[in-house]
Amino acid sequence: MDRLAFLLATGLARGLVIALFALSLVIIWRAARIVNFAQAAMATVAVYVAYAVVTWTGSYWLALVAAVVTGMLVGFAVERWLIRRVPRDNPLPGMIVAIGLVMILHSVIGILFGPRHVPMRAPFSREPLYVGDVAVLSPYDLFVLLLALGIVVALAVLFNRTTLGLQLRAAATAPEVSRLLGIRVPRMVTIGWMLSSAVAAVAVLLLIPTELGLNAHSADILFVHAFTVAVLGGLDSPVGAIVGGVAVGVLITLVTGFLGAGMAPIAVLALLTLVLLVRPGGIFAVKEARAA
Amino acid sequence: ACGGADEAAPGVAEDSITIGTHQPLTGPAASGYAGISAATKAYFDYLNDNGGIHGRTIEYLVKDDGYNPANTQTVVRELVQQDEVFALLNGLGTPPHSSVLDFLNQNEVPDLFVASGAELWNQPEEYPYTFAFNVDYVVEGAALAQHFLDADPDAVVCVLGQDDDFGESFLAGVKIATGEDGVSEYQTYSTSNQDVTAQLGAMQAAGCEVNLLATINGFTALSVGTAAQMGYFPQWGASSSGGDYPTLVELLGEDVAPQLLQGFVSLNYLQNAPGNEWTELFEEINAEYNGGAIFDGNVVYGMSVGYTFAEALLKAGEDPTREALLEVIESGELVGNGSFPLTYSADNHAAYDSVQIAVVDAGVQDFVEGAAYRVADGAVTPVEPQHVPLTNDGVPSE
Amino acid sequence: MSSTIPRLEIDGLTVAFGGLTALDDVSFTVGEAETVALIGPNGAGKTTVFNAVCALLRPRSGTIRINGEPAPSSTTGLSARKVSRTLQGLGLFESMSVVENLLVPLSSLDLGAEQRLGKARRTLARLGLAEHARSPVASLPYPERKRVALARALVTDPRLLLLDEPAGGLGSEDIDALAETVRGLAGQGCSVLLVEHHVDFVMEVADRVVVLDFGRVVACGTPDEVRHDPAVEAAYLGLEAAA
Amino acid sequence: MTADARAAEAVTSHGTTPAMLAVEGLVVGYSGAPVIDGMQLRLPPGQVVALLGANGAGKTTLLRTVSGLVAPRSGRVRLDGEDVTQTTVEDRARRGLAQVPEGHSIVTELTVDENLHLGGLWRLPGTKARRAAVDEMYQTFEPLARRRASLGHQLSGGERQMLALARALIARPRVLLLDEPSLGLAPRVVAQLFAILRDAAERTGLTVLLAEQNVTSALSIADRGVVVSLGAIVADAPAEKIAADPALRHAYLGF
Amino acid sequence: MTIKNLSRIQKIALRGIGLAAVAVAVTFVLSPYQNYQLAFVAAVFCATAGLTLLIGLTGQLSLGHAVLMAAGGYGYALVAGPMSAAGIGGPLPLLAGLLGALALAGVVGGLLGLAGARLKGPYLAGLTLALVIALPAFTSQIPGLGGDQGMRVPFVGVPDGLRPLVGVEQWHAWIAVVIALLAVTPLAIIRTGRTGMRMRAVHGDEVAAKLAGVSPARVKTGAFVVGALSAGLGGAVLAVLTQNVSPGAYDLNFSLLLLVAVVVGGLGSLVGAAVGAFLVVLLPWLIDTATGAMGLSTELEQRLSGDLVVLVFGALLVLVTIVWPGGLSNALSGRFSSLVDRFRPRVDQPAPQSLTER
Ligand SMILES: Nc1ncnc2c1ncn2[C@@H]1O[C@H](COP(=O)(O)OP(=O)(O)OP(=O)(O)O)[C@@H](O)[C@H]1O
Ligand SMILES: Nc1ncnc2c1ncn2[C@@H]1O[C@H](COP(=O)(O)OP(=O)(O)OP(=O)(O)O)[C@@H](O)[C@H]1O
Ligand SMILES: CC(C)C[C@H](N)C(=O)O
Ligand SMILES: [Mg+2]
Ligand SMILES: [Mg+2]
Repeated sequence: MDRLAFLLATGLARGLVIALFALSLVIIWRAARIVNFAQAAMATVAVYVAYAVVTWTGSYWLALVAAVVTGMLVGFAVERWLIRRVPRDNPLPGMIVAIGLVMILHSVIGILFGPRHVPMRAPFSREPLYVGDVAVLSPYDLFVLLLALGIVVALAVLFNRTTLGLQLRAAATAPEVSRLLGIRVPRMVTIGWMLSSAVAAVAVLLLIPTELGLNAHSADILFVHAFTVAVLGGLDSPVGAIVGGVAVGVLITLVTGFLGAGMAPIAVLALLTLVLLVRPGGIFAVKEARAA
Repeated sequence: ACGGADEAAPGVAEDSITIGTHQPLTGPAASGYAGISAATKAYFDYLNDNGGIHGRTIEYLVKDDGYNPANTQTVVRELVQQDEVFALLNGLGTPPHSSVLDFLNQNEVPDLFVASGAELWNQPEEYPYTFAFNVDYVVEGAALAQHFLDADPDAVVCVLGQDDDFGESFLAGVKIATGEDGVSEYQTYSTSNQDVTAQLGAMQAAGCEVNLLATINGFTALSVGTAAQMGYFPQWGASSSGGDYPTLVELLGEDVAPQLLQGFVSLNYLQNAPGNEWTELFEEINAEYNGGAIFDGNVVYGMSVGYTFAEALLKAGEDPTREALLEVIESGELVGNGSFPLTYSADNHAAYDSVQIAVVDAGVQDFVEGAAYRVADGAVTPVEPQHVPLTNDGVPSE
Repeated sequence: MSSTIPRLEIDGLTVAFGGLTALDDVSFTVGEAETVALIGPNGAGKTTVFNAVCALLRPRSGTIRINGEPAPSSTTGLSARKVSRTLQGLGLFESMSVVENLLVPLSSLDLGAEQRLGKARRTLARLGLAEHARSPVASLPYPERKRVALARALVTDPRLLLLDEPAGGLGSEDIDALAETVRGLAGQGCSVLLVEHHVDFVMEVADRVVVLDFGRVVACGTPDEVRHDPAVEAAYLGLEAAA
Repeated sequence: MTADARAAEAVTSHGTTPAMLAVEGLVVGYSGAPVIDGMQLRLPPGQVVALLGANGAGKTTLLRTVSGLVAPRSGRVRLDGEDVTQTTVEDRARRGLAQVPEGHSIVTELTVDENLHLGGLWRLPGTKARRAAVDEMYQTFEPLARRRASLGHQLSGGERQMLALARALIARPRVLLLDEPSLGLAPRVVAQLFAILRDAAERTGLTVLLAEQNVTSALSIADRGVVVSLGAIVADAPAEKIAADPALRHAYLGF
Repeated sequence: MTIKNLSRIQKIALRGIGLAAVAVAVTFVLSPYQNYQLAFVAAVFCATAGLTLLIGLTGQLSLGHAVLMAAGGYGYALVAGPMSAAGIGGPLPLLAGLLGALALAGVVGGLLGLAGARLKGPYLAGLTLALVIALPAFTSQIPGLGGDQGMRVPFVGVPDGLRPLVGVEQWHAWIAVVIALLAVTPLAIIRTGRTGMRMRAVHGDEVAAKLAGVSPARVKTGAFVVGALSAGLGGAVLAVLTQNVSPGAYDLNFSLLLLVAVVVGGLGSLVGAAVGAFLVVLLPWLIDTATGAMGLSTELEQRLSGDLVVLVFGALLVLVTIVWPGGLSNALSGRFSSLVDRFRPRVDQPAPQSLTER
């Protein structure tokens, strides 16, 4: 029982980071209708900057700010200089350019910084707090939890309660109509990219202390899990990203704990298959478009 | 298959000899092992500057395979068929190298000093051209477990292993020492999932006191770090592949590593202790020929591989052929530069069967006096290390 | 109508989307070689009737019979039953040429390649599209595209043709030509059910008109009867248009 | 100068009144020959102009050039006297130019309500004002009120068109470009829509450029008819005159 | 009988056989290593040919195509391995192994296809991505697949009679070329025929396709299955070439590389798929050779090695997508976009004898 509680808590903490990253994928889907395969690589670039900041200044908080700002800048640059040149009439070219960008970023980081992992410390203790004698979340996990929830709430408000959110969503799916309504579509798409890369950068920054360290590929698996989660929850659904993220985090942890690490990817695949068979558009999919 | 006495062997020219290797310079294993081939190359540069072997310089072609067996296939063929290397040296990794095992042996290419502790490489009957370098994982597991049991026969021993042959062989070794039921908890990790909280939680819950790690350096650091953050401080014992102190310090951070790793147990068969004459030589070569790369276990390992090859080449004679090279290795003449003399013979293609235990104390990893084990025929026996002395500044000579 | 079995028989059809009842107990028939128009205000459920007949959605209740037999449960089964339909949009295969668009429905018929090609080209010729056979559909002007959509429905020699707003967006000359084509179909024994907001066109080609409002049949009869039905005038035609 | 042309000029210039919308020497083309070749057109405030012509005559192209979706090869577009040729689509929209493009142009992934709110984003500052305008629109187009929480892609064709029109009207534009607004609409709704346009033109001075296949209905509410063929204006006269001119109708309008 | 009287299928087959004969002839002038590369290209071509149809014609983005190759490799190993072990010699293990490859790849492809029939764009991409990631887990969890080290594959030697004439690599290149011929010819036939048209129809408008009697589910599943069969054969060739099949060889990177190949070559085009296959196999080697020849410092060379190739591939992918969306095969020669295109039925040709497809 203690073991289960411990694993659940660990899974929750891990799931929140996945959820946060998945949320960044949802944002970019909502704001630009693209699956950004380069999200992890872009975020890693931002986290390298954050690493530099923490090394120079010693302040985690400055590093967090740096990650957000660089995340935005990277998002801006990629959208303005790359994605904007890609034909938008079907989703494939965008995805493919993003995949090309992953290759470019990975190799450039590899060439510049080599293959080693550089360590990054968490700003809070990762020693779990005990409830009775059951180890539950650590202060760091709580920090991740609060940050993730804060970001989720802020984004939910932004997208569903503000006119900026309305414009972002309109611009993504119907650029021409949106322009006719006075929406500066290119700006909206850029904002979407910036927001989403910033959130991704924060997610990767939160991830690194629990991993081997920072390296070009540090966030690869996070991306895979988060993409799975986004698909699981429905690419359009922030709630789906959060619920799915936590579900996948808990699933991976439980399976690793009880059945062994080797079973975890199979479990994720099985969960995904099951959900998509029942709901091809994800758990929180909006109603399917009418056929004719 | 090459010709008669006067025809030169592949890769052997008037004043140089070309050999090659496949190494993970990118991909999942690069982080841990990319430094090895650079060190080997640095050693060869040093050697070449000191006259080479029999007046020939050694050209070392390093091909990146990204730890991907398909790439290994391709680059090894390129080395053998295109670049016509004399021998393959220190091909790294069990899955990558096992994919070229048949090819190299069918083409009668010396496959020397494989960088992996799998038992596969020691099959002289089936693979006469292949020789191991690392002590195998069974030996490592058995020796480590024995060391802890010698100190406390009732210790609760657990194992955390990579979810492949590495973990399994190591576990089999541990069981030689503890008995079939002596491992209280066996957990695995997969390199694709860099979070071991669940596994360590399980070990903590099982009351593990001694955690033996069949992990690569990154996961050793991750395990020790994660456990500490969970407030869990067992004794640690790690395989040589994952117990290199400088590497762990780099991964954990210089500020906390000395505390976290105080008492950390590992083992080795090479002379990598601080202050050792080989270590000091290699440190100098590293500074001069390796761009001052971080001096860690990989450097000692890579240079030792280079030295061992140079010794073999020297002993293979003025006009080396592949046959002569194999002959000299199988003759048992090779000594190497380890804590023990090399054990190669016609029916044993393993380099070492003994290891020395090393412990970290006050930020220094050093061998423990009187703690060395030989593992053979399913039994662990204490041995005395026989450090091979440094001669002629590390340039093999007759 | 007559003693023969109707081509299409819809009985008690009810369709709901969540809380919205799009069709409520709709019943009517389309006889052999008869042209029936289905009209009604926007959102009345006309396209939904088509979707139900084409098995693109599952009705809550009611039966649909084609030639006296239950309608196929999958859309792809329609062509075997000699039913064709056009879509309210164009629904063309934009990346293909005109003739390829026609070859797609033919591809499931048990015909040789030459026969299929011949059929496609005859149909194109009939609709005055012969010269465009190899053009990419995307390059054609709107009326031609609209005709390609019609040709694609006609190429399999349907016995029942469902047309969703075939005159939408066309100029009056094209509408006249369309009316001609539709009238010709009856001559060949093809039954037509059509949805259209162009009232003059409807009055011209339809034998009978069924009027839907809020998913219910509110009127049914000859064009003249329906046109002067005050309920229809109020719900659908409006005062000016009726003039 | 023919009588027709003189009459046209009389309507066009309106003495000294500045044009609300004007195109001058407009040349537009896609890849080959120009689709619109040197067109001149002036719409005084409050005028409803029916833009007529066969399929492919260039009506849509003209409207898209005016709204900025297509860049002209040469020539100018003026909005309320100001040259807007170099400005972006969204700038023109913010200055009060609204367009309902051809074919059910709504944001299908947003709800009806959200679509309507989008319409009021620039011309109706403040959520309250927008809410009120949206509610007002629901009274005019009551089918939309029933579907207010539905996503755009669930709507029927006519409902979509209605939504696109309502959204354009909500913005209280100064100039409204309509591309075949009657497409897919029930006759009663068409009549209602045209009445609304007429009313807005008269009460608020809305200027309307209306491209239509439904020639009779369009001319019945228009002040003026403009017939285009092969990229040029071939007739420009008061609506009644065009409706009554059998030669014109036969040559260019096909009835 | 003149060329004109041949059916479309006969023409495609003849052309394929001609190309294969040329390839076989070329093996005589290539070095063993070059023959190995040629064989590798042929194997990759099997996979890219299917993938280019899948993405280009039906619009289904699969990030898991490497898994289908792996399935072929494992299918081959599971059948050929035991047969060899049982002492069965000659061509039998090879042929049976190929059947094994087809069977396993077909099953995996069928399952993926069923999923693909229900899932749209990114959702399918997500599922296939999760599948590639799970491949190593499958091989380590299912007993008998050999975990990370994978499975040994019996060596296919040169038949006794040919031994004096051809080397091992050359023999393997022959096998690869012939299998590629067998794998790709059906794809060429499908592409230009009715089925190809249906695939494009489903891609264009699913509802309209259904109304035209074409079942999107069946077409999409079918596309996955034929793509899988062809990729499976490619996997079998790789297994024969390398005498090994292991999960590490079929990772996400390799899947992405296959994607690079078809995009850069030109989606939907078989020539593009071939160009892509050449690129994917030869470019790393070219770049490696070039950097080797530049005399860079050891350190720089180490840093560049591996990464530089990825950089070039990434840049190519971006560049081609933006500058020549039709791919290299299109960009290099507009009209010549695809050799196979030339045999596409010209629908309004006066003499339709060439259209006796059945
Ligand atoms: N898939 C769906 N989900 C939700 N609502 C739907 C769906 N399909 C249709 N509806 C609703 O059902 C009603 C009837 O739609 P239908 O398309 O049949 O109308 P219609 O009579 O064809 O109208 P129009 O003349 O405007 O094309 C409309 O209110 C529409 O919004
Ligand atoms: N995007 C485009 N690219 C190339 N040519 C185009 C494009 N859009 C329109 N055309 C061509 O320009 C001409 C005018 O088209 P336009 O759509 O403006 O006509 P229209 O009067 O609106 O016709 P309709 O009544 O059918 O809507 C036509 O010949 C058309 O083929
Ligand atoms: C590189 C080696 C020293 C260890 C590695 N884990 C292997 O066996 O593959
Ligand atoms: Mg409808
Ligand atoms: Mg138009």
